[in-house]
Amino acid sequence: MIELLESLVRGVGLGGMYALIAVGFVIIYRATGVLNFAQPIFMILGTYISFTIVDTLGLPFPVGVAGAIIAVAAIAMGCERAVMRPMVGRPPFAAALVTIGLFAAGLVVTAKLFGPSVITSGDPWGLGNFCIGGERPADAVEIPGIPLPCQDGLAINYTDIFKIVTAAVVIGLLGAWLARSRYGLAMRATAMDQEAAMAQGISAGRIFSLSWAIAGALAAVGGILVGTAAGGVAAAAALVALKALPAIIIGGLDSIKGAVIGGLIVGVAEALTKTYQPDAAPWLGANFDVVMPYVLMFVVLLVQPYGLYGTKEVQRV
Amino acid sequence: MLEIRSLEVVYEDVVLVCKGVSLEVPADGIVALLGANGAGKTSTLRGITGLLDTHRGKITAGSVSVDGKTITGADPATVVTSGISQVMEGRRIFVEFTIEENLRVGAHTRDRGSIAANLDRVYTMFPVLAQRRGERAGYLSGGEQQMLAIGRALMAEPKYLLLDEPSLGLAPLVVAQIRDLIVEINRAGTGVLLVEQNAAMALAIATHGYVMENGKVVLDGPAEQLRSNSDIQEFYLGLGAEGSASSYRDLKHYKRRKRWAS
Amino acid sequence: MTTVSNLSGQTTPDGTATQTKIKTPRAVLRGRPKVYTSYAADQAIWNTPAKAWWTVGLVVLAFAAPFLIAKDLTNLLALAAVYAIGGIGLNLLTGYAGQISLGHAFFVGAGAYTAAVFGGTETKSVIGLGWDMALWLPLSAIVPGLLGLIVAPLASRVRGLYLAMLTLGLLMLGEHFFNHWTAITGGGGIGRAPAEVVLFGTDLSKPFKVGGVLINEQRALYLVALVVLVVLAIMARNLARSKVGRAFAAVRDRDIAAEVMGVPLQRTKTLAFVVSSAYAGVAGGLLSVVIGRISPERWNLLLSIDFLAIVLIGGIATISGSIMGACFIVLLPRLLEELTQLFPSITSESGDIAGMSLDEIKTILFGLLIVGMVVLEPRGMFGLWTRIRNYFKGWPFSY
Amino acid sequence: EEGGSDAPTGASGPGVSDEPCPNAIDTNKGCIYLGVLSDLEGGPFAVLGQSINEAQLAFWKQVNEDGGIGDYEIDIATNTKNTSYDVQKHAAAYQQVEPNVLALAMSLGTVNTQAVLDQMDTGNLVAAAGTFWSGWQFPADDKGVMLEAGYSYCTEAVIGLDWFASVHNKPAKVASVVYKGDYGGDYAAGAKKWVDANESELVAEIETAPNAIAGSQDGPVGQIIAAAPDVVVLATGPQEMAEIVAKAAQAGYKGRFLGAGPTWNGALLKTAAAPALTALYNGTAPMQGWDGPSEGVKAARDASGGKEPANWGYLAGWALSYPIKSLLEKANAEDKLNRAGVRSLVDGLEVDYKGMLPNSTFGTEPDVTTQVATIAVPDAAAPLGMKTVVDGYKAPSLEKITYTEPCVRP
Amino acid sequence: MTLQVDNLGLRFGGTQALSDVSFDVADRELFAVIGPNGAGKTSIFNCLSGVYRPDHGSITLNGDAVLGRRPDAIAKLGIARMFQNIELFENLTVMDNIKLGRHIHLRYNAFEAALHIGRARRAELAARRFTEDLIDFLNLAGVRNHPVGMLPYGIKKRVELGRALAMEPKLLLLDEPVAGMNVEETEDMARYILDIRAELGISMIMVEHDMRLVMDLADRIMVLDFGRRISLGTPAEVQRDPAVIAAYLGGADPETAAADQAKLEART
Ligand SMILES: Nc1ncnc2c1ncn2[C@@H]1O[C@H](COP(=O)(O)OP(=O)(O)OP(=O)(O)O)[C@@H](O)[C@H]1O
Ligand SMILES: Nc1ncnc2c1ncn2[C@@H]1O[C@H](COP(=O)(O)OP(=O)(O)OP(=O)(O)O)[C@@H](O)[C@H]1O
Ligand SMILES: [Mg+2]
Ligand SMILES: [Mg+2]
Repeated sequence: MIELLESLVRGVGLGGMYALIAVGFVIIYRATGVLNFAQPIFMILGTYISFTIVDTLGLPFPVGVAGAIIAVAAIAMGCERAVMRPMVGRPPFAAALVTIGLFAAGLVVTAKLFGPSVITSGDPWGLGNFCIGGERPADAVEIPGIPLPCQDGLAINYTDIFKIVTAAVVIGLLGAWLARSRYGLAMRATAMDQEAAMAQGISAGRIFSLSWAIAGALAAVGGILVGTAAGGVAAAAALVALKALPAIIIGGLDSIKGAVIGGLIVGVAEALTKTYQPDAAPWLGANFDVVMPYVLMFVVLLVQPYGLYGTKEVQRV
Repeated sequence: MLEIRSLEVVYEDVVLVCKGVSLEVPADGIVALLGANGAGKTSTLRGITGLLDTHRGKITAGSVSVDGKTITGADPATVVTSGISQVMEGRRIFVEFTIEENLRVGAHTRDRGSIAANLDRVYTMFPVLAQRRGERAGYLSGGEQQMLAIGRALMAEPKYLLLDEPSLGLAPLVVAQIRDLIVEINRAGTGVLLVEQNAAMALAIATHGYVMENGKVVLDGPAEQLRSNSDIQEFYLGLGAEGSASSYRDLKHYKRRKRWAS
Repeated sequence: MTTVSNLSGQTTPDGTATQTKIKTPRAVLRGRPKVYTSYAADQAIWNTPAKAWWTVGLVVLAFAAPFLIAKDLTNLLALAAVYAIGGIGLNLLTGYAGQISLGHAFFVGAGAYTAAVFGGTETKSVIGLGWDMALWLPLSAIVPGLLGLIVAPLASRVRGLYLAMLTLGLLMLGEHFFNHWTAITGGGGIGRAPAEVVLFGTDLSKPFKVGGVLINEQRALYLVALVVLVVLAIMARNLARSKVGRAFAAVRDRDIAAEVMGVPLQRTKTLAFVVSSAYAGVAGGLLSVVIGRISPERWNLLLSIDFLAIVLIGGIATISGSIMGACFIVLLPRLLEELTQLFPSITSESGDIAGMSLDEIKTILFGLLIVGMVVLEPRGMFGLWTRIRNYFKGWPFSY
Repeated sequence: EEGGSDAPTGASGPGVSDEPCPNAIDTNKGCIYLGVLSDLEGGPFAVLGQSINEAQLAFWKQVNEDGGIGDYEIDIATNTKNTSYDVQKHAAAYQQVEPNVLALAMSLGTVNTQAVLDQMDTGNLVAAAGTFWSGWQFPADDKGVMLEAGYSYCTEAVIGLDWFASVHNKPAKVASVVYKGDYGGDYAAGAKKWVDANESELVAEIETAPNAIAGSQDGPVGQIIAAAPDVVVLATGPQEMAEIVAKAAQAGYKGRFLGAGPTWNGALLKTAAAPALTALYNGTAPMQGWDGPSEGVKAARDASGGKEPANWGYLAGWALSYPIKSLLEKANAEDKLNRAGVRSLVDGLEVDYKGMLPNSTFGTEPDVTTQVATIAVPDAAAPLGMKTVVDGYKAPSLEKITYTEPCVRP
Repeated sequence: MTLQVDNLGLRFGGTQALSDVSFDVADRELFAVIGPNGAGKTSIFNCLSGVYRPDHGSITLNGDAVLGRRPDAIAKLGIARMFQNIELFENLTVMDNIKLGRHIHLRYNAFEAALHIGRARRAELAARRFTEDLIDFLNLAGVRNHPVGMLPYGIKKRVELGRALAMEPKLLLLDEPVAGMNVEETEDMARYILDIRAELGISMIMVEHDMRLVMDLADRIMVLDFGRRISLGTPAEVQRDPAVIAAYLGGADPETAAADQAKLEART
């Protein structure tokens, strides 16, 4: 039971992180019709910038978070302006390929930034946790900096709480804003029919910049969450962002709600698979948790070809 | 006054489709723009509204101004804010949006306060839309989509409304309605530029008319004058020399074509 | 029922297309006049002498190449040929039939392992039947083709980017599968030896002579790949201009209308998947022997992306474009390398420029060139080629 | 082009030139070109590969400054190719450098190297092995062209566990957490050999994947807690190792951890896992650490100008260069500076590692009893974050195990 | 050829697109369907061509059940169609678009296609000949090799007609063939429609809002309103039907429909 609850908390934390990145993908998709494969780069840049501000410059963690968000949003906007704008109106997979090119070049640059070292985003919680319903054994040998185990209780890491709260707040605020402001509608309109949107007085360029900036900011937050890993992260951790791909398909490519739910499903499924599959179904092979989200994605697509909340394409002759 | 002076439009740097088009839409007038398919009517509208970019087109000469303010080559958002709305050729509604969302997008440049009133106005104009406001626009019938497109343009409360073939695909009754609607919109203080294949309808309500051929305005004048022009009667109104239509069943197997500019 | 031809005599005397002004595209204006004596001549692949000459010239050059260049370049050309085969396969699926696939690498891998199982040598840990290349090469098309057949029903349910992600899932599952099915793949991080290259009893890995010309392994593999490429390219081209190709395009552009015109949707998409997977399989079988060793990590997303890049850079829905695209993707890194070496001034001892090594600069440049190609020339290299060709319209070869 | 059976004499053939090297110190000398095929950018081992490469550049610069080899200086820069740890790129790069080099100063990656092994065999091209795969120790598997240094990941696990048994209690329950493949597979197989020889039990054989793929190491942590081994041997990447150690400690795991060479990264001591690592982790390495007392390590330190390298790869790159150097010296002495000649001398080649690791002789079946490891413990104050605990630790269990074929093999 | 449609019913969520619509089309008949926007005209076509599955009812063509077949099977039965909003394959040339209409008549498999031998070669040549005849017939020779995407509207419509004719259908469905066309182009289209019937004997169902065209050409007219059949008869009968005038022609509202009505009356 405790094992299950702990897995669930971890899974929800992970899911929140995936949801943030997934929403980033969805925002860009909804506004421009492009699946942005450069999202991983923005994410890991978030980790790096936060690390630099907190660890190298010695500033407080919230400053690191804010700095990372602003910087990555700006970088994302720059990328959009420089290479994505000319791709307007071209087939979606051509645009996707361009983002893949960005991704490839970005990987080299970030690998260079990281150098040989391993970094964290500078979060103040480390391995700290709290204990629900159990107690810390009195006789245990303590390793300074590592909390004592929580016997017969539920140990919950502060970083997991941080992940869950951050994801909820950020996505909640964003969702509310999109629902209330005319930009939410304008973004989707632009993706659906750019020329028609422009004819309504929507400035397509501004919408593109805005969506990339938002996605960049979300990725940066995701990167900060990724960077709370106990053992730190290297540049290759950027690839974690790709785990959001099955999430957005499960949820439906153009649905923010779907991205959140898809992210949570993927996070929880991954955590549970990690916990139970090695014993319950070892014949599926080690590391089955890596493909579990994709298996779920297949199942969802079998039933719902547009994901759980995706908009079915209107086909009418 | 919406004023277009010697407008030249070129696509892909080579295809010259508007060869110095000049026309004027008075703030209180309805102006009809007639012409065969491919004459350059839509391109002229695009030149006004700044939508040439997406078609790899450019204005190479001429000017567009609205109430004295030059908007030549301005981006579409600026054009809409300066009071010009367009009902695009082919309707171009947002198929995946609901009807109401479509209308809301039309009000993008308006502040929130005015939306409710404008929605009401459109819904009274087109009760079908009100009835189905929550449904996806893509499933509307062709004619219903046309109504939505007009409604959407009106949401921006334009001073000048450009209509590109609004009667396309509409039932006669609705065409008549739209025709009245245009008159009504015009009376309420909006200048209208009406591009139409249905010349009978357009000339019935227009104050002034232009005829385009091959990228040039080849004929223009007050509407009643055009209505009585024998060429217009034959080639745009489908009336024989005697002023009455002959049956399609009696068509000759050869054609005679009128070309003003050649 | 009377045929329409009866009607053609009754068209109006002046009934030409002057009714509305149609801009003839530059390409057509500048192209050669199209005068053919028969529809058969017009419908031929090489419907102008210039085209035929170009093709013959290129093919001759391609066959002569390995005897003119160093063996590492021969090896690179072999890779290009193999990638071209895979690229053509993906172009049929994605370019012609409009089904975006990120799973192409999976089928390439499946082809590689089919080849390895039928044509490889058995060891303690992996299966190998040691058959002749004349057997395993066709099998490396058939098995992945069948896999495509199995996948198609699910794949044809979803559209666009959903399909892209579905095929990505297929790739991930495939990788997992490859990683763990040790008897066939050798397992992750270890891999296995590919098929033996014994063609009709001749071991191509050992040098041999044909009429005094030395054929070493590189040359042999390249020539085999080239022959397979030429055959498969012609077949693809034929397919593309047949009812199958039109059906692909119809499904891509408007599937409902296509169905109403009598194109069976499911069957057409399935066919596209099967053909594309079979091409991928052949590419995989050949790729494995050109590389010399295969491990499950090889068949990953990056390989799929390479193929997508080939399709886009070469030009959507052109066969010759895919070949050009493959050359671009495979040969460009080497070309960049040679170019950087032309400027010894920037090749400092440590090889660093602005903190970047030459390799890093090369990778970034490569990425940017791909982006540049896609951004600047929507029709890909084929489009570029058409422009160049039209530019030289008055050249002696054309009439 | 193809080598004969009886090695010809004379300095000739590919990679040997009478012209001076591009950056020659003594322009009167000729040049021997060696190739490098390594992951210098873009691959999973780029960080390690770059360090190895730096060390090798420094090593051969030192050799050249010391007068080169006979009438030749050595150049490895001209024929250095990045392979991004990709088989296809490795194979292509091999074709490219092959005509220009006498031997390869580095061929990184087991699978990569195996892709071209047949060609190396027919072309008589000898290479320094950039992996510690057990197969390179068996002539039947490396065709006698690979020069490996020290031991394999397989024996590393055995040595580590023996050391563990000697300082702590002999573990009754052992678990392994490894990546799939030559590295992890070898290491896990070594652990298995050790428990078999010591009547203890391998309670969990856990296979994991890098965080970039797996997201986190919660799976292995859970399995470790459930199996409660006395010691866990790890062959993963650094972040993964640190996460496992820290999270296991946090969950109340009471045992200890032993990690293979590539699991360490000094920067880990700046992460939240640091206290757990310091308390519970020991690392093994085939050669002395940066703080090692030997002449070899001292030379490496001198060559780097006292600058601490990025990681353990630097030492590996340095040590791995000795066999090639010895081979070239021997070939020069016997006037066989050509490919076939060089290859013919591998059998029986004795290599002096200047104390970095025990001297060894090539060509024979491996004598595992002579294989030793350096055991170290995390220490933020020590170079590379690792302080040596024992140098040249000899493992008694190695005498009890059979080691007649590669521990993992395709 | 006879088409028999009985009690067709079709519902989308809250919209009853068709309710109990029955009609039949005789051999060589030019049957027109008119009605206000959203009345269900296109929906009938969609049911006939298998794009929609009606909730109930039956459709038979020469006694063969049409319902329950997939669109491609229906195409083989001999029903071809033009679409209300042009549905051409934008990236193909005019010729290839028309050739695609031959799809059901080309009998060779993918393998033969790849080798371009035997049946495949012969069939392709025959298709080309057929296509060229149609291109002549429809005056499309000048744009034969143009991708249809950039052609003007009127020409696109003609290409669509050509594509449908290439199927050698028994029944041709025309959905607003002259919408958006000027008088001149409408005349052309009318001429083609008459020729198709006269020369090829193909039965046609035409949906159109151009009353002049409908009244002039149609043998019989069915009028729909809100998915219901409100009238069926000859043009003259339908025009006099008060229900039709009220719902569609607009006679009930003399002020708004005056002009159209005047025009119509002038000719009857
Ligand atoms: N994006 C484009 N690129 C090249 N040529 C174009 C483009 N758009 C339109 N044209 C050409 O410009 C000419 C005028 O087109 P336009 O759409 O303005 O005509 P129109 O008078 O509105 O015709 P219609 O009645 O069919 O709407 C046509 O010949 C058309 O083929
Ligand atoms: N796929 C669909 N989903 C939902 N509603 C639909 C769908 N197709 C048609 N409808 C609805 O069914 C009704 C009939 O539509 P249909 O297209 O048949 O009208 P129509 O008579 O052709 O009108 P028009 O003359 O305007 O083209 C409309 O109200 C339309 O909104
Ligand atoms: Mg127009
Ligand atoms: Mg309709």
